[in-house]
Amino acid sequence: MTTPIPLDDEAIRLLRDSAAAIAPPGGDFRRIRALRYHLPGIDPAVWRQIGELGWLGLRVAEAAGGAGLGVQALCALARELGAGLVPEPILAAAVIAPLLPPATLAAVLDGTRIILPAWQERANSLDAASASVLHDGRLSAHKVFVPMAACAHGFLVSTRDGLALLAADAEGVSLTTEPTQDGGHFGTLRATKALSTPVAGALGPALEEATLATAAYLLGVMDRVFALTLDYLRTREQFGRKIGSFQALQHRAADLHLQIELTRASIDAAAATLDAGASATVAACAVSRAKARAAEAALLVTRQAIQLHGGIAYTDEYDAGLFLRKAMVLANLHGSAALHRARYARLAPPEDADDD
Amino acid sequence: MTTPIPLDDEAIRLLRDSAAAIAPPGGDFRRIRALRYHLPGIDPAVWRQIGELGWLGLRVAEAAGGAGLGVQALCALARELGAGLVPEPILAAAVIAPLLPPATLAAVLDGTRIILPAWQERANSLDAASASVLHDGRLSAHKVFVPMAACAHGFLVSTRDGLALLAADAEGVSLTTEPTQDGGHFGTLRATKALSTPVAGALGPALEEATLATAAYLLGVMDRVFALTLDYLRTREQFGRKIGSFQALQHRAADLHLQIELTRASIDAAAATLDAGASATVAACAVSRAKARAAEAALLVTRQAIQLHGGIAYTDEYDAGLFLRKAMVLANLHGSAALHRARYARLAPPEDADDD
Amino acid sequence: MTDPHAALDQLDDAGFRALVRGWLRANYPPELRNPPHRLHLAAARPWYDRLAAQGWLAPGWPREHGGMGLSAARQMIMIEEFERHGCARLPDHGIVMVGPLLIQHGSEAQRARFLPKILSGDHIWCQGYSEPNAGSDLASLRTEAVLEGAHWVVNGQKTWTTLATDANWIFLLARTDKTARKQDGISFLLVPMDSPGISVRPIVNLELQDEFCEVFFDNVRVPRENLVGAVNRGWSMAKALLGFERIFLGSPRQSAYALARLRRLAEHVGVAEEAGFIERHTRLRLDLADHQALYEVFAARLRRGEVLGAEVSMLKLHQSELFQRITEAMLEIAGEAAGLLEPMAGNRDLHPSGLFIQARPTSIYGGSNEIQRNILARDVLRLPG
Amino acid sequence: MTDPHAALDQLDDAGFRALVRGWLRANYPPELRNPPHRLHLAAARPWYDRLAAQGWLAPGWPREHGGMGLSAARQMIMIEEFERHGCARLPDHGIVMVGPLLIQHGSEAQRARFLPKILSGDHIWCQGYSEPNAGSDLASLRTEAVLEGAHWVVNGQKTWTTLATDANWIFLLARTDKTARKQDGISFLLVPMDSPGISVRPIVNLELQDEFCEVFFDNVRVPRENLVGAVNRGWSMAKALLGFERIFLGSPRQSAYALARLRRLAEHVGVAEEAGFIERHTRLRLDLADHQALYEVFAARLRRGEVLGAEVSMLKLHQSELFQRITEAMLEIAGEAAGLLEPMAGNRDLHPSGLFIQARPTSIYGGSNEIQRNILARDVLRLPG
Repeated sequence: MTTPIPLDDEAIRLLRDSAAAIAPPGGDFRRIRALRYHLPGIDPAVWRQIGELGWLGLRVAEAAGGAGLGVQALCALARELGAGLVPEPILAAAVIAPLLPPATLAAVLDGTRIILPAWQERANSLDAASASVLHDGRLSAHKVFVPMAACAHGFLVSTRDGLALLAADAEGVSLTTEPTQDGGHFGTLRATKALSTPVAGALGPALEEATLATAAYLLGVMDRVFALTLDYLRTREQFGRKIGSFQALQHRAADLHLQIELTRASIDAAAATLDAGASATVAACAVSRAKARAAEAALLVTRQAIQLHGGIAYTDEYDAGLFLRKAMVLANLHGSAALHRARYARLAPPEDADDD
Repeated sequence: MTTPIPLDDEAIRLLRDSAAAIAPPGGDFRRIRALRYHLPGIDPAVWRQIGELGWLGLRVAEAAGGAGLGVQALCALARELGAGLVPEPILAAAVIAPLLPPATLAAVLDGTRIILPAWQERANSLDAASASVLHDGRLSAHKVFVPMAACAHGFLVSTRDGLALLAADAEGVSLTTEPTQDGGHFGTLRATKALSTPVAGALGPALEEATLATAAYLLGVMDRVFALTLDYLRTREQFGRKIGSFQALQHRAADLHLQIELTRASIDAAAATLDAGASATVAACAVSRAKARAAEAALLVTRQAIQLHGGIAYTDEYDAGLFLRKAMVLANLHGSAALHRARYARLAPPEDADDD
Repeated sequence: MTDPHAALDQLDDAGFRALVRGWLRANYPPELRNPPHRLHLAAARPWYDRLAAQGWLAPGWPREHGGMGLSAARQMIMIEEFERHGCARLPDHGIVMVGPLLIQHGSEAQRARFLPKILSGDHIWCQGYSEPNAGSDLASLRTEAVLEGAHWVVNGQKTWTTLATDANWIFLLARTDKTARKQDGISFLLVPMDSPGISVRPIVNLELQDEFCEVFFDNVRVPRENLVGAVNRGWSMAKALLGFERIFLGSPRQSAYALARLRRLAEHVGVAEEAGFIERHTRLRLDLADHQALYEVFAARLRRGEVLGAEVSMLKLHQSELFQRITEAMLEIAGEAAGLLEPMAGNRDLHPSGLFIQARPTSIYGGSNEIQRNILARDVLRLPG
Repeated sequence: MTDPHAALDQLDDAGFRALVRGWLRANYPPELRNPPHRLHLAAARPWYDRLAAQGWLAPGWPREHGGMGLSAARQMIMIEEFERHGCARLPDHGIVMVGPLLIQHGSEAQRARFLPKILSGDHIWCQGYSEPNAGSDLASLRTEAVLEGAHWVVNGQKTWTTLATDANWIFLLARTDKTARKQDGISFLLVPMDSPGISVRPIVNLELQDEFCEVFFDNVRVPRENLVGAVNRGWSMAKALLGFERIFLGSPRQSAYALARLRRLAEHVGVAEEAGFIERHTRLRLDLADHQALYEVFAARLRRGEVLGAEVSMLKLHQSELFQRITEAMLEIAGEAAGLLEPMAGNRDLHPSGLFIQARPTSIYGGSNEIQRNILARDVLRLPG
């Protein structure tokens, strides 16, 4: 991989502007609602647009036809997607794109083919090391919790024998799905001696990026639902006063704001760490910190968004619930807060190293 | 032990009235302040008065010269003592009085002699099973965290060979003390082949009572400091308003009130359980529940009392700090909240027994 | 007519409790135990009918009106046993609200007309209190009733009306004097749901269930005699009706139910023996046990016939937040399954996301927890306004 | 006179940092590292003198006034290194408050008279802001100064005056116009502590230290020329002075210091390897790391020369509550030793009760956390008043 293009404020602005095409700031959620609870849960036309916007090649080197941007750019995009509750699995597709063979890559980058990672074999695990087998071009695998799997044309599958590219419609492949709270689904992928192409490279760094991008998506979820909540507090009246003038609600809002800003600082620091080419251990610690914070903060902020709205937020037609459901799905994806705290405790150096 | 006299409202009222002699409701803390940070930390004249009030025989059968009251009465008294921050180790003396031999008991009950339990051999432990030895009337022991030990004329010491009564001035006995935050002290008692009298009986039930009484004392601490805080909230003005009218402070006060009432309900239930003659396991669970709640609630309420007062409570001359220091000392005495939760988890039956 | 409940009076409390428990075992439809959602009438009807046949529909009504005439203590026992058995809540507004209202404030004619229909299950009632701009601040309600000859003409909108689609009657708070202080111009009306001008719109909630409705009133004509008690005196009647009910919002049942499922979930995902889980679970167990002790303090007062004051707000506050914390623990240990729409492994007892969402509104309905804390601060702690 | 700091300008940031770090190692009195309490002047004097001799007392003052003339970025580096080394805080009100005040608002005569004395350590200043009824609501202060001929006559009482017993000068906010809006009638006065009519009463605090004082003013006559800036304009000057300081109340130093001691305590009492402790400790570590990241966001803005807005309140809020939570964890694991007055085992690093008490006022001073949340809600989140 080449050194990513450093992210300046201008690059972030450009990304934001481009994100507005799919997830306009302050836009409504009609498209998102229409896609809920149906397979494949995404809009193919939008996916092609995503390809045109260049997001799928965001992490692919410029020489290979990508944008050559870094993790900071990935996280900036993820935040925008989260604020728009975009259901398309853009981040998962983007982080593995640099691993794909050139023959596949072109169709992926222009949005013609959707290739998603399938790495997980048990619940609540970060472990892509695998019981799946790739032997003589034949893949046998059992992968779980593949988000939005039904929209994929193929999967990049981790095995004990390296990575394998698998077509979704290959013989010996089956996919079942379970609906998720946010209106999407998890796929369970089974392959039995299915024809498959070996792919060079390791999935580890891409999974760290996916984890951090999930945290950044959750940041966007928080930003947007908090803005919605502040609007409500500023306008809704009870007992003849704006409810946002009640001090107990003001203080709660202040605490939520603090958690959101801690999340932002944590994610920004982690993205900079990854872009600076930190060691795997240092990267893992930074990512775990950010994901643990984002998961807990997102559940807190979305829960409190419901509480601060009162009854109206308990209706499905009000948007606050959409954010809660999204946080429920993403909080534990790529590892729960507890799992990441445990990883941090295992990997981080003693904290008082400089307290001599 | 005979069945204790059931505690009715009238009995509680009488106890409260008698407690007012030492710890008047709403009284000041001049006596308490004067005793702080000096040995022995108690007032011998007050101790004799305590004897006259009959408190030291509260748990001693009427036939043996006591009041024959139950654990509920003990807890009612403990609450009053806590509200008055009484430093004299009345509860420790009272719970072991029923174990004392008749020859010693009379002088204990009338307040002439102070005998305190010395059972603990390591920090943060509920274990009175012991490395101390009693052999041929000679005691070798090393006991720690004996509250207010310097005021005792003797100790009831747990050993692997049963209980032993030890005079504080016996040859081979040494006592060192460390000052505690509340102005009292912990004693470390060492006895080397000191002359000592074997005493029949087991300390276990008395220690359970002492633990619960500590919780009840903490309840009194909370009740009083919360009343002080509410008074302040009702009268202090900032920004041209009574500060008690600020909703954020109101809600915090409501939460503190809830924790105090949960503590009261927990202690009352545990005291009734003990008085009903529950098994050792059931008793231990009830006591652990109450002590865990009281310890956490007392630290919460006293901390928040400081915060709700603002700067004035950070002066030693304001009374709020006295309650904080008392909670700091008692929270972990007879086991921290964590220790009691762990004991509960170990002993309590599966919680869904009746969820068939 | 002999007193069908006379035999109950011969039992002591333990005997009565055993009788109720045994009867539930024999008679409660097993498929309805611990339903995950409020049941619609069609599903609950067998249970309604069985209670009606036994004469046990209305434990609190006096016997001369067809109730069981139980003391507060005996009612508590029934409730405890029903909760313990996991009995579904009936569409019970007629029994719990309208009956007591009419017995205390209704006319002889109203009692004769409505009480038997409630006991027979012919009239199913829903409650018209909340409005879009009158939730926590209920007294600011704006649905109005204007007297025109022999009819009240009602216009306005109610919301959060539970199971309005199942009901054939609604009891309604409406403004009948717009000039008075806001609490002083409100009256109680009894309105057939098939009156011209009423329309009902079910609201899908976060559980994707339609138990709540909006009810719209467009020049609905209600016979003058359907007003209960004195005109403009509805507010104090409504407040008094809530008195006995308030303790039940603080019942430990939901939390106990959830805590048992947290344990099962932990076993299912394999963390039940981990130190971190045990510590968190133990904290919640202790919170529940202490909540039960506090609940028992209030229940004992009810049994002694005391009226519960504002302090009972504590129970609702603590139970709802405990229930929520338990479901938050569920979500955290559930791994990816925290995001599933359906129960795990097809087992309704393993549905962390479902219980998590179900717990959300408990801190909002029945007076939000913010309101409960205001009440505690003002009416119990006497803090300045 | 040559510029003694010109050589510093030749260094890059890393070189400057290394220089500061090395100088501290060589020059900071080792027995004063991480003092458990604010030092009295007598104890801090060697450190004051060493900085003065080096010319490093006033990093932020312009060089023409004897300061180091450092950029905000360089000042941050010095502060970070001082904190990292555990340097004691000096009696620094002269340097941090009075100097900048006079440089911006003082007369030429005032600057000439006072600045050199601060740099030499001859004048030690204390701050007369808070009053018994003007704490969080400082603008309601009532100490008044009335002009009588060539003197202001001051009457009133100040409180929370840090180390007033060590100071020989006090800078004072006093009311000079009782008819104006409360913020508009306040002026800044410089008063010698040996003026007749001043009396000082030390207040013993919860740490049983006497660093705070009450200062009473009884017809204290202050020369007219000791007023700073325009009359009745003291409030805005005082507010502006606080600007650059506010970030330091949010420095991670206290929490980092406490967290290291939590770990040592856990090792001492033998719970460091228990799962429950590790989980709790890890949460606190992550909170601190994220706090450091957020602090760095604001520090970077300062380095770029930006003015920090109300949002910086977040830092103080989070740091103080994190510090408190760390010390609460200490207390919980310390066992009976949580109640000891003195450090455990004679080791100053094992003093859970001491740090616990020390953490209490951090959520009160410098604008209580309630005030900080009000500020965030109003000025950052734009919630209605």
